[in-house]
Amino acid sequence: MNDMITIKYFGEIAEAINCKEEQIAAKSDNLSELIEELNEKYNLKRFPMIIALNQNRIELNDDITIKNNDELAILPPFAGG
Amino acid sequence: MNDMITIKYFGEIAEAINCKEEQIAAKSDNLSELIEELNEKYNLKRFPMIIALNQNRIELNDDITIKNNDELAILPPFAGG
Amino acid sequence: MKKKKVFIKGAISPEFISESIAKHQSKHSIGAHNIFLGQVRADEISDRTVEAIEYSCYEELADKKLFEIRESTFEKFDLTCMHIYHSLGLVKAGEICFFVFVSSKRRKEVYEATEYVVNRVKEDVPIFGKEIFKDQSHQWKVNS
Amino acid sequence: MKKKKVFIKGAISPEFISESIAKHQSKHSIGAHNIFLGQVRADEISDRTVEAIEYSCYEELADKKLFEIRESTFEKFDLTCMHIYHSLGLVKAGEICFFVFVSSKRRKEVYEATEYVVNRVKEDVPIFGKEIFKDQSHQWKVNS
Repeated sequence: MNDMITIKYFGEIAEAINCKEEQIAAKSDNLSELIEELNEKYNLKRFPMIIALNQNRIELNDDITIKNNDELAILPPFAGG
Repeated sequence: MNDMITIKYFGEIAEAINCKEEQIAAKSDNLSELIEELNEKYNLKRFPMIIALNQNRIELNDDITIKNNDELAILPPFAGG
Repeated sequence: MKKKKVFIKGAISPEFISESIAKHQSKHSIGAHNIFLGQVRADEISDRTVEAIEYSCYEELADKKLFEIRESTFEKFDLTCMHIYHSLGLVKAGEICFFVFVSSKRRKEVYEATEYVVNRVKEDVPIFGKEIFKDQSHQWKVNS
Repeated sequence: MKKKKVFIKGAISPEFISESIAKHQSKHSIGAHNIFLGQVRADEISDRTVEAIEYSCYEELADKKLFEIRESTFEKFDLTCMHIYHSLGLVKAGEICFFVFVSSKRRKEVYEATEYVVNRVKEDVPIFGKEIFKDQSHQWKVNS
């Protein structure tokens, strides 16, 4: 374990947790567990959010394995235009 | 009778008959008869055409009376845009 | 019947379009603009290539029809502004001859409003176009 | 994946739009352009008035989504050209933040193509907007 994962936060979420990007050593190679870890740290559940792993949008209930150097993005709903 | 009518021609029709505007003394106060008179003069039947009397589009089969100083327009199909 | 300036001598320049856009920047309730531009195509018709279109119109009837189109467009759609411009005289291939500009609070209706205005102008406004070919021969434009 | 320039720092100026139009005048097969412009509204939200929107995005994912939108737009519609521009950073009320430009031989499909591109960008491209009020407070923009 202890893969290094880059995590990027955007918009309202980045503002609320006061962090745009961080690198963390994941305790598990399961994405859901990593997100649960971030939830506990930042109380992310108060936000509607969209998840992207290595620039691919994913569903949280997917059983996804993360690996070293992956980039995870935590995004609020899109508001372009 | 002998009302003076202004007749305007546009586009392909004006080009073909070599006339953009003329004033004629109508022999009858019936529009269809006036148009028949113009048909004979210019062979207008070779053109698809739209008729406007005093800036109102009209149907040729309407029974319309013309009066002195009326403006009749003989228009080819519209081609704006 | 309030008459709005619609007809422009020659081509409609990109600068004219940007000035129209700039004029709407003081209207802070507008959220969406939609613009239609008609550009003269260098169509090939039986081996001849269109070089320009020369537009003419029956202006008195055109003004009347344009007024009706304005009225019914504002009745049908929830718009802040609507402008129509059309060239008269010579417009070369690649140049713009028709400019419809629709603005609204929200984007929802602008596309349909633009299409409605474009179609009404093509169908109801007495404008005629002489397609002039490179060899200086010509034929009269027919809308399909 | 060919990357096209989409993001513009600050507002999209009317001059930028007219230059884009002018660039298409050498394409003599184009008969119709359709342009969508998104303009920042000075909305009033519980007694505060929006003065500007500050846009940010997740650029790597945005580029990927914009590429997909381009591909599927050209698949769905018979277009000659299509361009998308969106502001990043501060755009004041009345200024333009979003510019979609679609060109085709004939007018028929351009309206629907523009609407499709606008909707896809709003739904799929990770762009975020901070609505800044006159009193310098702010809230995060939510698309309706």
